[in-house]
This record gives sequence, structure tokens and C-alpha cells, in this order.
Amino acid sequence: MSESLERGLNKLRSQIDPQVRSFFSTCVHCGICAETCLFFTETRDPRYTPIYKTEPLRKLWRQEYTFWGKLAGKLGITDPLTEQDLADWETLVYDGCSMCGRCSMVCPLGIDISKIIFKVKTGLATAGYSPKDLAETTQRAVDIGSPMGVKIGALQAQIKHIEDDINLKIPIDVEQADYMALLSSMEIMYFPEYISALAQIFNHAGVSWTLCSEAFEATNSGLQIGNTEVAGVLVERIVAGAEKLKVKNVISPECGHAYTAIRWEGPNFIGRPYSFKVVHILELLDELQQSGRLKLAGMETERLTFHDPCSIVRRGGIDSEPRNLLRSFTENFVEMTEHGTMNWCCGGGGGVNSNERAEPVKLQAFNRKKSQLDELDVETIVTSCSNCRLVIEEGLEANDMDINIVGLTEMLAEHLVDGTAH
Amino acid sequence: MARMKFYCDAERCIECNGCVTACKNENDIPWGVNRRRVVTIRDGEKGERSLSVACMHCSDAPCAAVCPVDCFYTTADGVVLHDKDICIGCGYCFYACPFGAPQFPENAAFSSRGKMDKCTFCAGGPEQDHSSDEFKKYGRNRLAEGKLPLCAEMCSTKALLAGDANVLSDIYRKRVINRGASVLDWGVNYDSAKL
Amino acid sequence: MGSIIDGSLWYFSLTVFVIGVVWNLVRIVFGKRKADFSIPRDSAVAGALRTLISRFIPDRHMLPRISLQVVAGYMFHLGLFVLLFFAAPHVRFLDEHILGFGWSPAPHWLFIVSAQFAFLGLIMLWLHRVINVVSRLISDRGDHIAAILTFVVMLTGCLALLETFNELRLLHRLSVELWLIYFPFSRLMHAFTFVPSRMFTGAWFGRRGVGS
Amino acid sequence: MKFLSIFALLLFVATPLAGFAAEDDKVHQGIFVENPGTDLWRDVRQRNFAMEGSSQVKSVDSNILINPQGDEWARFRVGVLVRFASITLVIITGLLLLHYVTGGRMKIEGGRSGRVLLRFSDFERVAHWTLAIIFLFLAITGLMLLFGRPVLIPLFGHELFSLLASASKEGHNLIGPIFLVSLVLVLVRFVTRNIYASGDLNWLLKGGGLFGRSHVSSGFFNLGEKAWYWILILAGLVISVSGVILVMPNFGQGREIMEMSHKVHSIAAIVLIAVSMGHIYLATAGTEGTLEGMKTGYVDLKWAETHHDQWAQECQDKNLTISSEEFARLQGKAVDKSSTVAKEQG
Repeated sequence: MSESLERGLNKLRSQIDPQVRSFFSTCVHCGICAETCLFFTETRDPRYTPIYKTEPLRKLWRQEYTFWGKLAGKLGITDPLTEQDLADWETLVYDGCSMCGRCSMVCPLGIDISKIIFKVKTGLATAGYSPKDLAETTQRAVDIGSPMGVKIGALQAQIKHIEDDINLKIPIDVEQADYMALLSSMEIMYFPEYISALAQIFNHAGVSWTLCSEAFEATNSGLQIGNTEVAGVLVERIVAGAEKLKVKNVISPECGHAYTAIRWEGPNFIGRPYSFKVVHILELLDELQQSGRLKLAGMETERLTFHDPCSIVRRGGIDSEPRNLLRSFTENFVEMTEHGTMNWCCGGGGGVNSNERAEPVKLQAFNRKKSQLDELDVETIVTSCSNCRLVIEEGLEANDMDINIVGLTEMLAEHLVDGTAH
Repeated sequence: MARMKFYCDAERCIECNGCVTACKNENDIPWGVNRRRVVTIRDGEKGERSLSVACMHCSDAPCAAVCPVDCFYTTADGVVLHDKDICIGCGYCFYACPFGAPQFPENAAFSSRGKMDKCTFCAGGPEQDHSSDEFKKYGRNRLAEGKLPLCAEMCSTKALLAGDANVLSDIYRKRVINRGASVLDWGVNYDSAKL
Repeated sequence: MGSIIDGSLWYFSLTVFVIGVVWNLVRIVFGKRKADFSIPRDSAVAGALRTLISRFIPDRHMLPRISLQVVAGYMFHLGLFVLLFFAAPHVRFLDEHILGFGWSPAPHWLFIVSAQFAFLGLIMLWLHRVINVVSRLISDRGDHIAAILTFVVMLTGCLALLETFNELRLLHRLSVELWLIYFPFSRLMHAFTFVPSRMFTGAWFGRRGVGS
Repeated sequence: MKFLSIFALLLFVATPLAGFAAEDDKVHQGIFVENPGTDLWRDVRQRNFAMEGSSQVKSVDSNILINPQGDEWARFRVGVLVRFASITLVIITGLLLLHYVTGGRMKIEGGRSGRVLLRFSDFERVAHWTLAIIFLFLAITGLMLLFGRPVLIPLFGHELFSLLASASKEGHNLIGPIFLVSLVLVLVRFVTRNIYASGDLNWLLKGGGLFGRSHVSSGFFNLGEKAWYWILILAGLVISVSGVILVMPNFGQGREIMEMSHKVHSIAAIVLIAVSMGHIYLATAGTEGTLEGMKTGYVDLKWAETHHDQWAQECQDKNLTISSEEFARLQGKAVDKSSTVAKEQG
């Protein structure tokens, strides 16, 4: 047995806690989860059944934690987890699962399947079975500070652009600000509108905020690939930045997995609670709106819908906030048939979008979103995750669909009454 | 050997149901099971007749013929009995019997009838004579005590007779000779009388 | 043979069942879990209770695609529940041999109808398991053994319905004993572990403020 | 069958008349008193109808003194039915064996093509096998009750057979009603494909290709299959309805209805068992590749062209056939899907 395999197995072993035990001994293999998974529904390949993706961990559990597995071991009949298994499941787990967690919502026995799949990922990553692209981005994130290789220089250049554009100063490294905003590399590179929207909104509402030159990157490749150590390192950077600036709150940007990484898993990755609070930008905007600090004018008249980013809505609970915000400045907001916590994923979450190899499967999985959109006949899709936005843009293009896609924050910024509210 | 038979004299039976009561009491029969019953034909009309019926202990019994588990047997006395340990409660004997003798303790849905029960000529069953098992399953074994079925013994008008077929037919012949004509023919005093 | 089935094997199987189930549940409920350092958005307890109940009802939009499993599943589980706890012979048995008290059993027809539901449901569920590619792929030996063993228990019970042949009763009891012994080591544990599983997941969703 | 007792009863009833006739002349000379019993007893003994009286005892048929039909039914049950059933089952077994040994097994013409097409959905297969399992269970337990006495009692003895018969009867009664449910599933699911279509007559005239070596053109189901479907549905419904009557004695139906139901139930069941043997034979040993359709849901294109050429053509026109690689993928047997896809793309 190779050393890396041994490491992977040990990692997997360490993942077997009472919950996993409960989940595995509960699963009756009814197959209902398959119908919740867009990778299955769009390909009809039964190997994409969510619970099947957890097979390596289940096999290990069966082998080492159950009566029959131990008995078989005593009798010398073992069916150990092999390198081949890990290699086979690498493609299933990394290419064929966007960690959207829809399966966890539907399982009649209450198994949090996507949580187990993440545990499988950690084992695979430790054993070295992870896609080349993801491994590279993870390395970049550790070395450079951004998965896309965005350095502070690039951000400063972008900020300069924006400041000229909107005539507002974007605060950097301001100590004791109320809020420290994080960004995802994608926003810096592809959607700088988000940064200008932030500046405009916060200026309008009189929010004291800052960016941190040492910790501006919100994304967490460690979470995507399943490397908890790297994830911890990346979270640690943000914590250090926030503690150095002594901010009260950290704002998670419009990025799905960043929210999960910084808001929910971060304290666990580093093994201690934060000294600050983490809010998602939508939570903050909704709060501002509720407290009357946002003065909005004009209504969007086009027919539009909201795409729920899985990590933010289904796995993050921010369900009513985007809807409240949208209703305050749109007239023609329609919901997809399955929305909110039961929304269908764009198909590119969980690192699938950063994984070149998964491209064909991802496009096939997008058919689900396509048929949802076809039903609605909308002009615009609003979302609040830059990854979803990229994937949907790509999918719309591949399918020759003429629909705009915008971020919720920037759309809101367009409706601000000029000048500050104060 | 004797051939045991019942005979009911329709000219004498007054539908008092004494035989039914005697049977139920002697054999501890539960509600719903009627080993013996009195049927009245043309009740309240001219020519009304009553007859007490139970298992007739046929020589070639149809119940025995159709029983899928072959639980019937005929004793040396010519009494048709069945083995409740073998009976599966299918109800075939009830379909086949012309007299409606086979009875079932239950009559619930999905054919849960319980085991068949019928008149044993007060001769018990295949169990040890006078054992409590025998009494529980089949009732009294009077024959083994040298007694005849209680229904006939109790009959107040001696309409219901039980015993050896030859003896019964002798009794009956004498009755007919003495009686001459139907005692119940109410028409005698009026139209039909040509005195 | 009969005395073993009615005596020592019965006590053995009951012991294995009770100890096995309790041990499994204790390990799951009281096992060491990592603390969650994140600040909850909402109540974990409320989420756990909500999910415990809500997962009885399938998602509306999913239903057309999983109707067979849902309908057959409900038929089987409800049928089995009624027949297990409300059939007159079972109530009598529980009263006389285990609990020392009884309750009024279901009428005979309800007992039979629930058994029919259970049979039809189980047959269709098992067939779905071997026919549907997804469930065939993910099912293992344990699933089939559990289904077939349960079927055998139900079938022997059904064959012994007349309640007169001791051999048939013993056969039913023997199959029940095998089932009880197999229970804590198998997929059958889901009859108990669905509660902690749903509550774990519900608590997780509850902390994050997701209505699951 | 003779019942001495019935004769005895008749005899007793008749004797008063005889005795009266003899004595009358002596005692009441010149007076003729009609015996009021004669007409009555003649009515009671009438064949073909049971005379109703009244009784203090209230239970099913308790007011009927004599039911003469029981005798007829008993003769049917132990004579006609057993003979009919055994002869039918022996003949059908013989015919099927003969067909098989004379090389009647129909092969796929020209071998397999490597392309497959979907014939039966998951639900259709679940419905089929549910019905099949229930049917086999009911057929076996039913035949046990029918042939048990002549065949199994000599083998096992009364006590053991009684146990088997009790188990069979309880099982038959409990599972029986489910048959109706699964039959309705099959009825509803397959009815549209089993309606007579033009061309079916031609299939019939050519004997369905069963005896020759040539195959006859046909759609999704050929006339033989359609006939089997309708036999199944009709006989199945007859069996179910009569079975429900037999299994629900609590509604107070009398013996006559029960006897009638039993006759209908058993004859329809024998017919269905016989025809189903043909169905099972043709689907397994009789033709190559047919069983796959009910196992995986997919059949080989060549099989479809051999047996159901019109349907095969329709599917090809609609581009519904898939390659065996695609089939393997849908079965979850793809080795490494994403990498092969990537290769194709690259």
C-alpha cells in the first residue's frame, strides 16, 4: 500500500463520526436521492446517484466499523478500499457533484449526503486523488493568495479604475471599521461592478467599511478540493487580517462556497471561534433595507427571476433576504418552479467549474437550469454568486439563449437614490 | 352393527326448538354455531310443517367427498365425524352439504371461519373418549356412555328420534298405522270432509 | 426443537436485539462529536424536530418521479406497523410474553388488509430494488437479505393465520427470531436510526436557518 | 352420489301416504283425505331450487331445509374439476415440451445487432413481476388445495398435508386480493398497446409463426400476446371477483352463490394457469432474447426486428435505438465516463 493511500485512508477513518455511522446504518438504498441530483437526471447515469458517490467511505465503514465487516476481516475475506476505487471515485466526486446538497434535502431518512461526499473528498484529496486543475488552483491560493493568481497589485489597479469611474474612495486597510469586505477573484477579474456597487451602497447608507490588503480573497480552494488543512490556512489569513484591522464584521461576498468557507466551516477549520461576526452581503443589504437606510428609486420592469446559489440558500439559509430585496425594486419578479431551498444547481459548484475535465458533464447538467428557464421565459436572471453567474453565462451561451444575468448587489446599486441617505 | 340415524316426524314436530336448546346446552356450543335447527315450511299457511335438521350422518357423505384434507370419517355406528386437528376451515363441506349442517365459529372477512363444527350424534370426536380435549372440541360423547343424542331424548312430542335405523323405521311404521292420516290436516272438518 | 424456539432461542434473540439496538443507538447519540464553532443563525433543536417530522412528506415536485417508492414504501411501512402492533395475535403475544399489558387490537379485517398492504408494498419495493438501475447499483447483499428476511417473517405469519398448527406457529416464531438477531447488525436498524439521522441533519440545517 | 339419508327422508315422507292408502279403506270407508305433506315434500325435494322456510336459527341459509345443488357441486369438485385440471395441465406441458424438443426455440434472426431499444419501463416491469410473483404463489397454493387430496395425502399423510393445506389456504386468502390490485396495474398500463390493430388477423392466419420457421409482421405486441393479455385480464377479473365472493363469507351470501363462484373461480384459474405456462415457456426457453426485455427493459434491435418488425421500424424512425455502450452507461457500467467523453471532445 502506497503511503499516500495510507494517508487517505487514515483521513477517511478520521471522518467517521457518530453522524456518519448513523447515516450509513440508516441508508436503505432506496435511490430517491438520484432523482434530486442534476448530474443523474440529466445524464441518467446511475453512478451519479448521490449516495453512490459516498461509496469509498461506506466501504471503509463497512469494513472496519460493522459487525459483518469485522467478521469478514477475521475470516480473512476482505474487500479493502483500493487505489483503483479512489481513482474511480475521483471523477464521480469531483466532476459529477457540485456539492449542491439537494439530495440532503430530500432523503426520506434524513441523511446529509452532501456532507458525507465532502468527507469523501477530504480522503481523496489527502490520498492525492483530485483533479489537476483544482490541485493547481489550490496551490496558487496557498502561494499567491488567490486561486486565480490575483495579487494585491491587480486589485489596486482595478480599484483605481473603479474609483475614477464612480468618484468614490474605496477604503483600504481602515482600522476599526464596522465591516471588512471580502472579494472573490472572479469579482476582481470579471465582475468589478460588484466592488463599485459595494462602494456606492455603503456610501449611500453610511456604512463604515474597508478592504484589507492582506486578506481580500474570500474564496477557499481548500474547501472545494476537500483539503481541510489548506482551507484552514486560507481562513486563518482572513482572520489575521480582520483581527489586525480590528473590524467588527466581515462581509462574505456574492460567492457561494466562500460563504460556506468563511461563515460556517471557517471556525471549525481553524478550530476556534472568531472574534468578529461574518455576514453575507445579502444579509447586510436586507438589514439596511429593513432599517430604512437604503433609499431606492425606480422599478425594474423586465421579467426576471432569481437563481438561488446552493451554498447561500440551501446550505446557508439566506432564502428570504434576496427575495425581499428584489421585490423592493422589481415589478416582474417570477420564481422558478423549484426555487429557494429546492432550487436546482447551476451545475458548476463544488469546484466543478474550476475543473476543465468536468466541462462536458457540467454543460449536460446545465440542461436542468435551461429547462427551468425555458418554462419561465424571462429576460434577466439575478443571482448572488459569481461562480453561478459564470456557469450560467457559459451555459446560456452554449445553448444560444438570450438572457441577461446580473448580480443582485449591482442591480440594487443601480436603484439607489443619488447622494447619501443621511 | 347398528346404523345410527335421526328421524324427525313432521306430523309431530311443534317447532318448540327444545332439541336446539338441548344440543347447545349439552355440548357447550358457542353463539353462532347451530348444530341443529328447526325449519318451518309454509309458516302460517295451510300445510305448515316443521322439521328439526342437523347432520344426517349420510352413508356416502358429500362433505367427506369434497374435503380437501380428508378429515371426515364414519364410525362403526355409522356416525359421520371429522377431525378438527386436520380441518383447515375451508368451507367446502358447507357448500356440499344439502342440509346446511357444517357450521363455522366465525364468519369474518377474508374467510376466517375457524374450524368446522357440526352435529356429532353426541359421539365426540377422534380424541380419547370423555377426555376434556374431546369435550372442548366436539362436545359430549353420550354414545360412549350408552346414551342417545340429547336432542332426541329431550323432544317433548317425540317427533325427533335418534338411534338404529331399523328400530326407527319400525317405530315410524307403527305410528303411521295408528295415526292413519295427518293429524294436522285442518281441512277435515270443513270443505274436504265428505261425511 | 419447539422448546428451543419457544425458549432459549427466543430469549437469546430478544437479548441480541435489545442490546444490539441500544448499543448502536448509544454509540450514535452519545458518541464524541466535534464542536461547531460557528455562530448559529437559528435554533438547532427546532431544526432537528422540524426535519424529524418533515421528512415523512416527500417533496411535491419530486413526487411524480419517485411515486412508486413513496406509495409502495408507505403501503409497506404503514401496513407493517398496523399488523405488527394491532393484530390480535400480536397484541396477545406482547401482553402475555413481553409487556404484561395489552391494548384493543384491530378488527380482523383491518389486520388482513394491513398485511395485504405490507405484502404488496414489500414485493414492489424489492422488485424496484432489483429492476431500477439506480437502486440495483447501490443495493448490496444486506439490503436483499433484510428484505427477504422480512418477507419470510410476514409470509410465515400469513401461513400460520389459522393459529392451530403448532409447527406453523413455530416456523413464524423462528423466522421472527432470526429477524431479531439480524436486526441490530443490518439495514433494519434504520427503523431506529432514522430518528438520529434526521435530527442530525435537521439540527445542522436548523443552525444555518434553512427550512429543511 | 347417493345419500341414503335423503332417500330415508323421502321414504319416511312417502310412507304415510302408502300407509294411509292402505288403512283408509278400512277405517274411514268412502272418505278420501288428501295427505297435505306430499306436495310439500315434493317441493322440498325439487331439484334445481331450494325451498325457503323459516327458522328461529339465524344464520346463512338456515331457513333452507335442503339444498340439492350441493350434491351437484360436490360431483363437479371431486370429479369434473380434478379431471379437467389434470388433463389440461398435462396436455399443455406435453405440447410445450414437444415444441421445445422439436427445435421450436426461436432464435434472433441474423444474431444480435449490438444496438438496443427500450421495451418496458421500470414501472411496467415492477407491475409485471409483482403480478407474476403473486400469480405463481396463488397458482401453487391453489393447486395444492385442488390436487392435495389425491396426490399429496398419499405422500405426506393427513397431518402434514393438513398443515400444508392450512398454510396454502391462509396464504391464498390473504394474498388473493392483492392479485386484483396488481392485475389492475397491468390492465391500465398495457391496455393501449393491446387493442386489435390491422395486420393482427394476418398474424393469426399465418399461425403466428409458431410452427413454421418464418416470422410474421407485427407491432409492439402481436396478436398472440394480445390474446394472452386479454385472457389474463378477463380470466383474472373473473377469478378476482369470484375469489372475493368466496373469501368474504361475512356478507351472508348463500351456498348457491358460493358454489357458482367456486366453479367459475377454479375453471378460470386452470385456464389461466395453462395459458400462463405457454407465456412463461415462450418468454424464456421458447424464444431467444425475450426475457431481457422484462429483466433490463431493453431488447436487442434484431430481436425487435425478428418478432415485432413494425415496432422496431417505428423506433428506428424516431431514433430511439441506443448503442450497447450507451446501454452499459445507463446501467451504471461505464468504466470512466468523463475521460472517454473528454477524449471524444479532444
